[in-house]
Amino acid sequence: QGLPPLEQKDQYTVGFAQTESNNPWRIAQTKSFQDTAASCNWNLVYTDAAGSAAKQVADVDSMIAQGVDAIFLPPREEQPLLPAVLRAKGAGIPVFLVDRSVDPNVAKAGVDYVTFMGSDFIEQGRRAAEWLIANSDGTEVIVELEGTTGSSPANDRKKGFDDAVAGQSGMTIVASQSGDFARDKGRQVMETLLQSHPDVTVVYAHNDEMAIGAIQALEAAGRKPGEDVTLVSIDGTRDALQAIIDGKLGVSVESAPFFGPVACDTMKAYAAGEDVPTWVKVEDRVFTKDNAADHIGEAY
Amino acid sequence: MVDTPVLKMTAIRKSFGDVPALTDAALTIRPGEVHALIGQNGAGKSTMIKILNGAYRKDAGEIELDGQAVRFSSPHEAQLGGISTIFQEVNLVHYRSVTENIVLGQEPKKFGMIDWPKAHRRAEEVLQRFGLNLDVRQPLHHCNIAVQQLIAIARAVSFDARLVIMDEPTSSLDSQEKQVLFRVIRDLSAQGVAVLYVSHHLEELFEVCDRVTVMRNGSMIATHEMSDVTKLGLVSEMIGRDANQIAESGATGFGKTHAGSQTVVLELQNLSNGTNVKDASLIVHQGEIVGLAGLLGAGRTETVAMIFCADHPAGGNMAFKEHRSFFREPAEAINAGIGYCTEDRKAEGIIPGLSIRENLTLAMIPRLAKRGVIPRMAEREMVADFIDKLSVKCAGMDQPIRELSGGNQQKVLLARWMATQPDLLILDEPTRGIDVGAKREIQTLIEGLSAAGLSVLMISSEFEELVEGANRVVVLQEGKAITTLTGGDLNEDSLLAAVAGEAEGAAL
Amino acid sequence: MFGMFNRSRDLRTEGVWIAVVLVVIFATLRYDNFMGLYNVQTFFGYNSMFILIALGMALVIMTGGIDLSVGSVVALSSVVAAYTSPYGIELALPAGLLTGIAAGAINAFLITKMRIVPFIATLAMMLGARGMALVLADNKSVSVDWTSNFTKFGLTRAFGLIPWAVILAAVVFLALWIMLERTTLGRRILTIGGNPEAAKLMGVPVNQTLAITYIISGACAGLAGVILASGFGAGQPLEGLGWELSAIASVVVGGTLLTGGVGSIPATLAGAVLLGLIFNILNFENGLGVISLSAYWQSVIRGGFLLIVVILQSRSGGGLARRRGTT
Amino acid sequence: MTMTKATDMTGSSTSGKMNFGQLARDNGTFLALIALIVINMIITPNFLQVQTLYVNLTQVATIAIVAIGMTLVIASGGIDLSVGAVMALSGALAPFVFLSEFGMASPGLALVLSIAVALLAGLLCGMFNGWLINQFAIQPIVATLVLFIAARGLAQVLTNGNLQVFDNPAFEFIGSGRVLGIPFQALMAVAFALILSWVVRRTAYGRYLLAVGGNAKAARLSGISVNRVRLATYAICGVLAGFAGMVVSAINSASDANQTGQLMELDAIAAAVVGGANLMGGKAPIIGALIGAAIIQLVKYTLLANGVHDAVALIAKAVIIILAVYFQFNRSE
Ligand SMILES: Nc1ncnc2c1ncn2[C@@H]1O[C@H](COP(=O)(O)OP(=O)(O)OP(=O)(O)O)[C@@H](O)[C@H]1O
Ligand SMILES: Nc1ncnc2c1ncn2[C@@H]1O[C@H](COP(=O)(O)OP(=O)(O)OP(=O)(O)O)[C@@H](O)[C@H]1O
Ligand SMILES: [Mg+2]
Ligand SMILES: [Mg+2]
Repeated sequence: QGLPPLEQKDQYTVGFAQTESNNPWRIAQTKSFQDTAASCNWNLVYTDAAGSAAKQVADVDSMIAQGVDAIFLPPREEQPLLPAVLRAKGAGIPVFLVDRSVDPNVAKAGVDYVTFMGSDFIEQGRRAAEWLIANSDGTEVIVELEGTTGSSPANDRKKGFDDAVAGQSGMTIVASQSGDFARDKGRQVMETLLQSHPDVTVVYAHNDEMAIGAIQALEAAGRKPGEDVTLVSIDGTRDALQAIIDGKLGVSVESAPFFGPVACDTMKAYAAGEDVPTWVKVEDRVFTKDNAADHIGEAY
Repeated sequence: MVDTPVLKMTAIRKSFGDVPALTDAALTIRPGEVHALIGQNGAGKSTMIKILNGAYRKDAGEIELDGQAVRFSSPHEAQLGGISTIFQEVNLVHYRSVTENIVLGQEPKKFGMIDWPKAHRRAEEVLQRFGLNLDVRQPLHHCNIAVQQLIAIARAVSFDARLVIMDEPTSSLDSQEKQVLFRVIRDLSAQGVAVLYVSHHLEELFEVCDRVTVMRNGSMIATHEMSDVTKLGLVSEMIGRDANQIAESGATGFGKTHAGSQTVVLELQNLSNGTNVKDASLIVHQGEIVGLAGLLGAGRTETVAMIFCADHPAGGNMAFKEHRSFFREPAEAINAGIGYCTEDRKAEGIIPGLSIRENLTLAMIPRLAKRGVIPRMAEREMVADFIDKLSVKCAGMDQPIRELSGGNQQKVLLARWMATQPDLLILDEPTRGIDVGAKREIQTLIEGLSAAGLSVLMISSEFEELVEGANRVVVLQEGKAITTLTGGDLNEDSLLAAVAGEAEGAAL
Repeated sequence: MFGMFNRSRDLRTEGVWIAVVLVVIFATLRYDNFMGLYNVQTFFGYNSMFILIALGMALVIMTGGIDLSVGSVVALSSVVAAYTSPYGIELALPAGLLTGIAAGAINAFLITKMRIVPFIATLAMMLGARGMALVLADNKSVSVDWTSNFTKFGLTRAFGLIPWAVILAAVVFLALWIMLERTTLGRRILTIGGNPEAAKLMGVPVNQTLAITYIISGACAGLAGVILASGFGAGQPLEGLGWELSAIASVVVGGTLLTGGVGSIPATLAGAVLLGLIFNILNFENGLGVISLSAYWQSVIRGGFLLIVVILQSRSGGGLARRRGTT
Repeated sequence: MTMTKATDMTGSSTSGKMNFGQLARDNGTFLALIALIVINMIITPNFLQVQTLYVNLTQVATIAIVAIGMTLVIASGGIDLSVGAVMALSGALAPFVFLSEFGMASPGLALVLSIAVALLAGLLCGMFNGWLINQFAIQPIVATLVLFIAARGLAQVLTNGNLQVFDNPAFEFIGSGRVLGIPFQALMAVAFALILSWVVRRTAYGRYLLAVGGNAKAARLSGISVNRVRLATYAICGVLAGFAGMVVSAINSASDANQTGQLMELDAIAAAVVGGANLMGGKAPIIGALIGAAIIQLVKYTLLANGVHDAVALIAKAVIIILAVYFQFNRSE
């Protein structure tokens, strides 16, 4: 059987099952949905899974029980959220996946859920690597600050970057450790790695927070971020753009959290019976010294 | 038929760290006999017992049971091997029901499940033997200490044991209950079960025991037929001093050399706590030793606890010197000049992990400390002084108190209160578990303090102690002060009559 | 029920049931569909995991111990179950269960043989099991085999009505209830908690009993891990963070004394259900659209709720504690 | 630095006078630390550098400060799960004050006020814990669970979950300043430890603390106000956690209500126990907690610097805690 239809109404009750709210990116994403709820005339049912995939499934279940019209779901992980997607479909509620997807072997876009809106974490890692390769003399000693161990953005951003760099004979990743996507932990890990790998020339951080922590660690150790050591990161937060303007951070590949407007449009289109692509691709920009100043105003 | 002894322990040695507890201990028990084990505090009686039943591991020596060498590594194994023990401190589980405390380890089963109705019935039967009729389904902590002790004994006896060990089983029992116990002991003995009986009450030994072994400083001194010895002879062997010398100084240290003054220090009127204390009134004069007598459960502990605000009173009046109301905190009572040495040493007395020194000065820290800082030298001098005065047997003042024998712990606690130089000292069973020698020392001390103007309110289950030591004895019955005995009226017979009164058996 | 005590023990165990009933009545009146079949099914399906670990935790706490490792063990067992899922639930369930038992056995070894206090021993196991889960899973969720009957266990319902996970939890619940009330082992557990020294002197094989208790707790966590893997379609090395704390809270809300010696299996169930209801209700409340509670306010409210429950709990049960405290 | 620690060591006896047994016991933990240092000298690249010392000192300071407070709480027979959440709250409150309009207007006063407010928040949280435990006889682990959940929530509500980034050199001194070349926060940790270990050994409060932890009933009957001692102990722990929260904010030039102090309770408990604290209460090895924290930190450093991955590091940490506690326990028996 195919996708559940969505009738055209003035007002929808829309579920948004956020995975967690412990970092700026998620907070900006939630805010984007809340703002959209006002402009798009949604009655937003908002839940927060506090980082637990199992609870996120339970949250979706409670939305199904409440009979919402549609569900926007940023799945915490690819597999564990499958049952939620399948059950929502079974209950006749269309699901839109946001920023991460679910295992395509089991649930397919356009069949089990309407569409996946978002970018590609692997792609983000790859683009960070591409910028590095383009802006390097070819030999680099790289330290990688990973996101939360086991989380899919950490795994994918690592894969994208590592694969791209593997092709460069002069570049070696000498250390790769988790900084938990957090500034403080990123700083601590960088401080330590700097001691055991003083010859580092590049730091690749899986998000901007850790990159800023790394900048602090480098400065505390008397290094000049941006000159002695090149920093590469992902997200495009306001602090990161400022660091780019200050010359400390080399690049930040955008991973925009502002899904609200796209969500509104996509849902309307689907209700109207229009053809919704299985992947509503969100174009990520690349912020460098050239354009950071132009975009800092709109950053979160 | 007196062939193989049921138990033979030879050349037992045991040290705790550097401290030797047993150096050359031995013990032989014949089948079906009641065998007493006596010795001063710290002589090693409890240690001996714990080695026997596997609670401790011995360093050297042999244990034979029915001629077979045995080695138990836990009380459980000892139990299976036919040795059943009642420990010095009542060791039962408070929150659990009476039944559970009795049948634990031998629960009756049906289809592999515990058969509770049957278990309750069995518990009731076992208790009946001790004349106890109580609701076996209630949690144990609803029973008073005496009943708990009887329950512990009932439990031990209910196992089919070859040897039953009793470490100071009568410490919480009154004379009636003691008689019940003795009857049970004689029953056991008649059935061929041997009993090892540890007690500081030498009179008891003459009542139920067949033979006695005396220990001193971790070694066996002698074993006698009970009929061959006198109390004095035993005491002299325990202490290691000449019998004549001891005879001269009397059985207790109380000389009752003075009477109190007319100044009232403490007055209680119609005190009640809403449960078992209903109408307790008494007066203590300055320099007087007032005894508080009664059956177990008569509410003596509760009465004195309310004076000290260890318990909250529900009604009545209290006046202590110029202070005209109840205290709100023990700290207030201490400040006003009261000291209170509790009955339950383990739960309400010692701080096990702290040293002798820290335990001893605990109640007087506010007075000792200068701007919140404790002066080191002053503290040490004071403690050394008390250790000396009370001859506390220890390795040094920084030894943790938990390593002391029961009697020596008691001395430290007494010192804790003496050190606060109170005007009124409340003592709840101050000499429980204390050997004859130490008991005399403590009694002499109490006497000396009261001669110097200290008033003492003393609970004791030993009539001898009350009769010889107290100026007056107030008798409580079911939470009511029924009479006061003084002067010529105060002797063991009148006391027994007053305590028991019409309330025969009411304690249970 | 089994006639342990003939008089009502105390308010604690009844209080939590009363609270559950009140909360359910409140929610039924306030929210549509709250008592709907779907919500009831999914509520118990999800909470069966919490009920299981709370039951195991209750036994451990009754002995006076604690098991901080349950959350990590759930994760580890879910990973193992996911790896064995191609062989079907017949094999994956025992595999997950054995994982939990193994973790419990290590806890038991550390506590009884190495004599490390339960808090520290299980804290170490909490770290160790998490590490093992991540290493085994290579830092990512492990997909289960959707073609075997493994996911049927987690995703389908017996007679189309009751989730299998709930049936599993119910069986464990009954087994543990009977065990505690009607077997020697159960009595030993409570005796140890009431007074470990006395228990030893009374001939209770303390170490053996403690070991069994930690193994049962591990086993419960192992089963919860199987439910996690099969009901959510993946072995999840990162799941279960902080679950030990909600389990402890459930046990305490259920009136079991953390000092050991007193406790009830049914009341623990009620405690777990009560805590689960809070999350459920917060979700429904947000759906009303009256006020939209942020995740942060939800934390504050949950903290406040726990506060109220434990205070009420201490009041109704406090009589006993206070009396003993003064004598 | 290791030398200063060695001399501190001798001060860690909880009972006034030193005896050899005590010394040997404490040296057990201390020897473990020495062993770790030696192992690092062999296997970890560039270990023997001043910078390594700085890195470790700054990273260990917060764990040490919280572990000291935790040691007191454990000595009283309790435990405090809320320390991490209290860190988040205090760490968020301080910038809140000096970033406010008023704070911008009078920076000097605002700085003092912000520190005061942060410490006060810690104090209040600690007192709240103590009050709950006293008033309702709630077990500490559950009583502090309340703030463990709610205090971080409050901090997040306060900041809306956002990072508060600031640029305030005076405040940042708490986290990154140096006195005589030594990180300020490390000095503070040592200062707290010395003061509190003196307090435990020599003051009436110290004696009361150990008595309450050893046998609360007996302590009450000896005239000790058990409730006041508990209240004070949790309050001290709260203040120390509050201070640690400020350190974290200061060193990052940003407060992060979501992450600050995350899992700190576990590190602090582990440090205290590795340092010789007994969860049954009645022992307060403050200097031991300092060494325990150093061991936990050094283990973390060693694993990280040698490229051991997070997952494996967790297992290693578990093994090391077990071994440390095992030897600790066997010595002290
Ligand atoms: N756990 C222990 N650690 C260290 N020393 C101990 C320990 N237990 C007993 N001792 C010491 O061993 C000696 C014998 O103690 P034990 O308890 O056997 O004496 P006891 O004869 O039972 O005395 P009491 O009549 O006072 O009960 C004492 O000196 C005591 O201090
Ligand atoms: N820990 C306790 N918890 C509850 N009730 C208790 C506790 N201890 C004693 N009681 C109750 O208090 C009553 C009196 O106890 P207790 O036997 O101590 O009286 P007593 O007259 O002081 O006797 P004695 O001092 O000779 O032991 C008993 O009926 C008992 O039920
Ligand atoms: Mg003894
Ligand atoms: Mg009494």
